[in-house]
Amino acid sequence: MSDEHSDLGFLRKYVFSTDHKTIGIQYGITALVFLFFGFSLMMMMRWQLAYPGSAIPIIGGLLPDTLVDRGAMLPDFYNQLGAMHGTIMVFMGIVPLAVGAFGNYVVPLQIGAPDMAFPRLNMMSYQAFVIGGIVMLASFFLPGGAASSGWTSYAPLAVTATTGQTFWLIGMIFLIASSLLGALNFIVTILHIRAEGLTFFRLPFFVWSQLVTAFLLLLAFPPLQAAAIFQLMDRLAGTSFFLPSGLVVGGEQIVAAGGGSPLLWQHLFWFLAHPEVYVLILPGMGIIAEVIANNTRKPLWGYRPMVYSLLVLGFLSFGVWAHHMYMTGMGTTMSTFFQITTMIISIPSVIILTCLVISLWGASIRFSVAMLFALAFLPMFGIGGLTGLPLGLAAPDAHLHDTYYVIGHFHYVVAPGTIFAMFAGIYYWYPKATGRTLNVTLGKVHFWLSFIFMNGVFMPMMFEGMAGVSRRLFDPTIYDHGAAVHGLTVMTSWSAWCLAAAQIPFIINFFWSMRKTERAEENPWQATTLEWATPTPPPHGNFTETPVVYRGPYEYSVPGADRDFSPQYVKQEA
Amino acid sequence: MNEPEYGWWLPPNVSVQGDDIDTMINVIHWFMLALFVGWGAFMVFCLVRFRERPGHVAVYKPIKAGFSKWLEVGVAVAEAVILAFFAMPVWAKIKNDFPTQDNPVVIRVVAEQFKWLFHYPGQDGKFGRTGVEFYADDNPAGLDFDDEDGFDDITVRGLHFPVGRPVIARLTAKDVIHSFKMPVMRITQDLIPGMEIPIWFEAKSTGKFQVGCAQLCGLGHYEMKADLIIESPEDYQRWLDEEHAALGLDDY
Amino acid sequence: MSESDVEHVRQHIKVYVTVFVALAVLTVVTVGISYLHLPTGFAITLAMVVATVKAGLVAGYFMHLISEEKVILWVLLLCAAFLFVLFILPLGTQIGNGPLWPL
Amino acid sequence: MSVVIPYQVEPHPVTGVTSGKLGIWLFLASEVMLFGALFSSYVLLRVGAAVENWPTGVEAGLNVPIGTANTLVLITSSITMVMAWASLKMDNLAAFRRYFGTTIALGLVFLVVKAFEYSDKFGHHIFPATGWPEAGDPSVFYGLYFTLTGLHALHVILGILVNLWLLFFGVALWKTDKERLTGRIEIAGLYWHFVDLVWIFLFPTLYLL
Ligand code: HEA
Ligand code: HEA
Ligand code: CUA
Ligand SMILES: [Cu+2]
Repeated sequence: MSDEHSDLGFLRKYVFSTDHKTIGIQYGITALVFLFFGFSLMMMMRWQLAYPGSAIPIIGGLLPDTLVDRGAMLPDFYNQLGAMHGTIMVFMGIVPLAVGAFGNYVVPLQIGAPDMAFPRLNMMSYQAFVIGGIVMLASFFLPGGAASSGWTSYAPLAVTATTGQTFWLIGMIFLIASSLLGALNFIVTILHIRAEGLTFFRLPFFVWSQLVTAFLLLLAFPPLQAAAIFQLMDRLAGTSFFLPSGLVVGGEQIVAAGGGSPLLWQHLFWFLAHPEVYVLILPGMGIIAEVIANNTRKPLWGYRPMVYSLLVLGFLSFGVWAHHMYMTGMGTTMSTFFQITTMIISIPSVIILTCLVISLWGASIRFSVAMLFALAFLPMFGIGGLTGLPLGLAAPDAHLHDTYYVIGHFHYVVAPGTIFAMFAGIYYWYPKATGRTLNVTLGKVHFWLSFIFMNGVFMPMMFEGMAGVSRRLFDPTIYDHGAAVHGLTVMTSWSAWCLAAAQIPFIINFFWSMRKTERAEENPWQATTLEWATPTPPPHGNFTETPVVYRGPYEYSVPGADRDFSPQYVKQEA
Repeated sequence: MNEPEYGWWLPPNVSVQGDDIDTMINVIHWFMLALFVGWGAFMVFCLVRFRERPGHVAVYKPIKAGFSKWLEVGVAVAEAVILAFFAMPVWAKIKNDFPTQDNPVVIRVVAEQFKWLFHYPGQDGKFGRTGVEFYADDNPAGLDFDDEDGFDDITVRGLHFPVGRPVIARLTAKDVIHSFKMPVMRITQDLIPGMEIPIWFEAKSTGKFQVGCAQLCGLGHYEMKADLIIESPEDYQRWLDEEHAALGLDDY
Repeated sequence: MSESDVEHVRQHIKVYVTVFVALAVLTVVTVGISYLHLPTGFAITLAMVVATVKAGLVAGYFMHLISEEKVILWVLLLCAAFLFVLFILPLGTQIGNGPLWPL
Repeated sequence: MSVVIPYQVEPHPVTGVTSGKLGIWLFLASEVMLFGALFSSYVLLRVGAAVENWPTGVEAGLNVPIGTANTLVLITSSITMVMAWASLKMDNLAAFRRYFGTTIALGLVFLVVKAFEYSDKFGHHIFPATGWPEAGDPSVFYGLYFTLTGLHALHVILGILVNLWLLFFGVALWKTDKERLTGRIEIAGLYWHFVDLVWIFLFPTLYLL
């Protein structure tokens, strides 16, 4: 079985592959490149923020006059970078990496499946993602530049913006289509193609997280699809779904039918975007759970409550979206409802995090690189999640809304949170995919530097936000309270650049380790889950013999067993 | 008027409602800190105590840990308390308890790319009729000059209001969504074209501050600020008179 | 395919035809009602009730939901729950915000 | 494909359905959310508008008899669709071809009628951007009309394309794997009925209310 694919041509093997592992790797590489690109955009913005109005070193001279003025960034360019940073990081970076790459690569292996339920659909999902990505990137080369109305694309601003916004909408429609195809594939795969004996409560937590994520994508994305279609109509066909009557832009009355509602866009957008933030974090939590179980050499503490929390989290995430809209003037009935749901939804996160922390008790903790990232994830997500609480209450939000406090809040969850989880996953599963382990020393350098500078980037933002500095400001120093905390801004910028430098060991490690001669063992981490039952790297069709599952996912240090791990797929301990 | 001092935590608060908000922000942050330190300490302890070393093995089922349930219930209860006794009443007061007595100052705030416009009703206390068709460069508020309520209306680019007297502001935007933000008043409120949203606030001390725009509204978003001048009732009256005089209405 | 299977399908076909006739009749009924110029609220409710019945017939019989396996019903139930939220809350927020265009 | 993926033809023992059927239902669930969002927006916009600014379909010049006829066309195409599937179940390929061809033809009829309605509107200078009424405060009625029916028409087009492929190429499977073809037709049918179902709501909402 294993050599059947070797006679496929290069195109069939690497470009139009239907093998979930190849697709997973394609997704992974593409997403990492996008992630790096999104970060680069942000590094340019950080220059403007730290040294407003001065020429950007090196890059400034290379950019056209429409974007920079004698090397110094123009406000419109800043807005383009900000909007595209958000969009790229969320929709083209983390989602494809967490779901497309890790989900695709690991889920079928962990459930003992030969492939996804619909391999062809899987390939189409990746292609739609690439097309969407290309459309997004192409928009930078348009006359008016890329979308510049924030990743939230609030109407009416976005409706009256330049052509970049049209590309943004078309790109989004492709990215959404890609996610929908992927999501239904995941659900069917997980429900149908589990190995014999792999009951629901024997599923690794990672698979559970992907299942819930897939449901979120499947049911939350379509409303944004609808909204994107409406906005596209507004821009191209002259309708006015989001334009009220009597708009006057730049002194000119706008020619449109009118009668629309700007708030409608926000409702549809946040109806997606709140579930979306859980899409960003749940797969990360799944990875962290795998790594923690493996490196504590004991079962996860409270596996079942964690699973239930996951389900509750997924379900409730559809009922909190308007906490992003407290300041739009909604009445107290509605804000009360959303404050209550927002407080309720924080409880399942607390339960999951608490279970993970308590899992450390009684363990024998191996500080592998993956584990370091996983351990760092816990307090980092803690900071991010806890800062969500004041935002979830309307009264404090009246001061904090749309300040750097919000930026700090969610970056703590997605950057040292999800990105660390992604790193943990890469260090953990790299040996599975390549047959080589990543270098530990380089890994530790990467971890410690990233850990320090991540905090250096995002902790100051909390204080800036507290001081009242608004986000999306091309030059915050024109406000008195912004000028007062300028020192923090400079510190953030330098940390961001150092953070970029800290990725160099990782990139070197990533490519160099692939060429190492010595191969890793089949099961280098002595793990219990099914993905380690395949040959490394797994052949087309994955398993050489049909796996059968005999026990739960994390049977480490079982009393009486002669090894400290009892794999799911081994019948009896010898 | 002293220079306001800005630092790394909350900016000075000059509003009456702001104290409640500040208390809440501080209480919640102490609560968060306590939780974080608690979890953090437990975690660090585990990392040291249960690190891998020769002779140390993991335990399959180390603890029942019923206490974690209590912890979670505790967090839930604390959140419920904050919600019921702080968040909801404070917010309801800010949103709903519009001042009816105390002779509130009523103004309109009109936002456009990238300028603020403050519209005072003038001596008669009545806003003149406004309409889209009247907008012009020298008439940014779209005032109908034929309307008899409108002839004494004042439209200015800086916000003035007196200390110790409630202000009711009616917010609207001409083009895109903006957000009316006064950090020192702990006020943020979006201005949405096609809607007129009323808010109220009251200052408890004077000073010269800034109004900012907190919602991305285009390339000039960052420079969309205005002066915020909170003055004594006398100074405010003097300013009003001056503005009236500028309209040629000095007979008041 | 076995004989009994074919017999089974034959019986189904009768049902399909009945459903088809019902759908056609209901279509005519909605149109008919609309010519009566009932009060708006009542007219909307009535039209939506009829539409829901028709949709129920299509889903139930043509799409075999009546005899469908439980998983699918669960999926649809989940979907219905979120759909409910999608419908109620923007409206509720509307009410909370007061009328949209008071200018 | 060398890798054999289970439950493509035989139903899964626990869920009782094939992967394809579960997949299409999940897809339809997401479609429900898509159209749900569109309808929800409709309600929001209509509630926000002043009553006198929102025309009924008749007032707006939509042709109710034609709309009714088109509804009947779609409903008929739905029954021919189930009949096509039932014919396969009864091992009658010729009948399947007839019914399935009719379904496609009816779909095309629906589109042609729709095209006439559109061109009639354009002829009267009514476009998506047109407000209602000409004087007074405008509403987004026509925007919704064109967007919603347009999106629905896109779904019809997609269905027709898939069905055409099945009719001319997909049937080849009949020789090798009857069950599998029957399963595919059932899936195509589920999609087609869903498109019909959407129209059942669209028609009264836009034309009658
Ligand atoms: C992955 C992403 C993610 C996650 C998980 C969350 C989680 C939460 N978010 Fe966040 N949020 C965003 C991403 C995310 N958010 C983004 C992107 C925005 C801005 C969008 C924009 O405007 O552009 C945003 C904005 C945002 C707002 C709007 C702010 C505003 O614009 O004014 C609000 C308000 O309620 C909010 C609340 C919350 C809450 C209550 C949670 C809760 O779910 C959190 C619950 C978690 C906890 C309570 C932590 C538990 C901690 C522990 C158990 C400690 C363990 C610790 C140790 C070991 C020390 N978020
Ligand atoms: C998933 C989401 C995500 C992530 C991960 C990040 C990551 C980062 N973000 Fe971003 N950000 C957003 C989502 C995200 N952001 C959103 C939604 C906004 C709001 C936009 C708006 O206003 O509309 C925003 C806004 C935003 C702002 C505010 C701008 C403003 O308001 O004006 C700032 C400011 O500093 C910022 C900074 C950063 C930094 C320094 C990182 C760093 O943490 C980046 C870290 C990245 C890496 C470490 C890259 C790792 C990759 C590699 C090393 C590649 C290796 C490659 C191979 C092996 C091939 N972000
Ligand atoms: Cu006005 Cu930002
Ligand atoms: Cu949210």
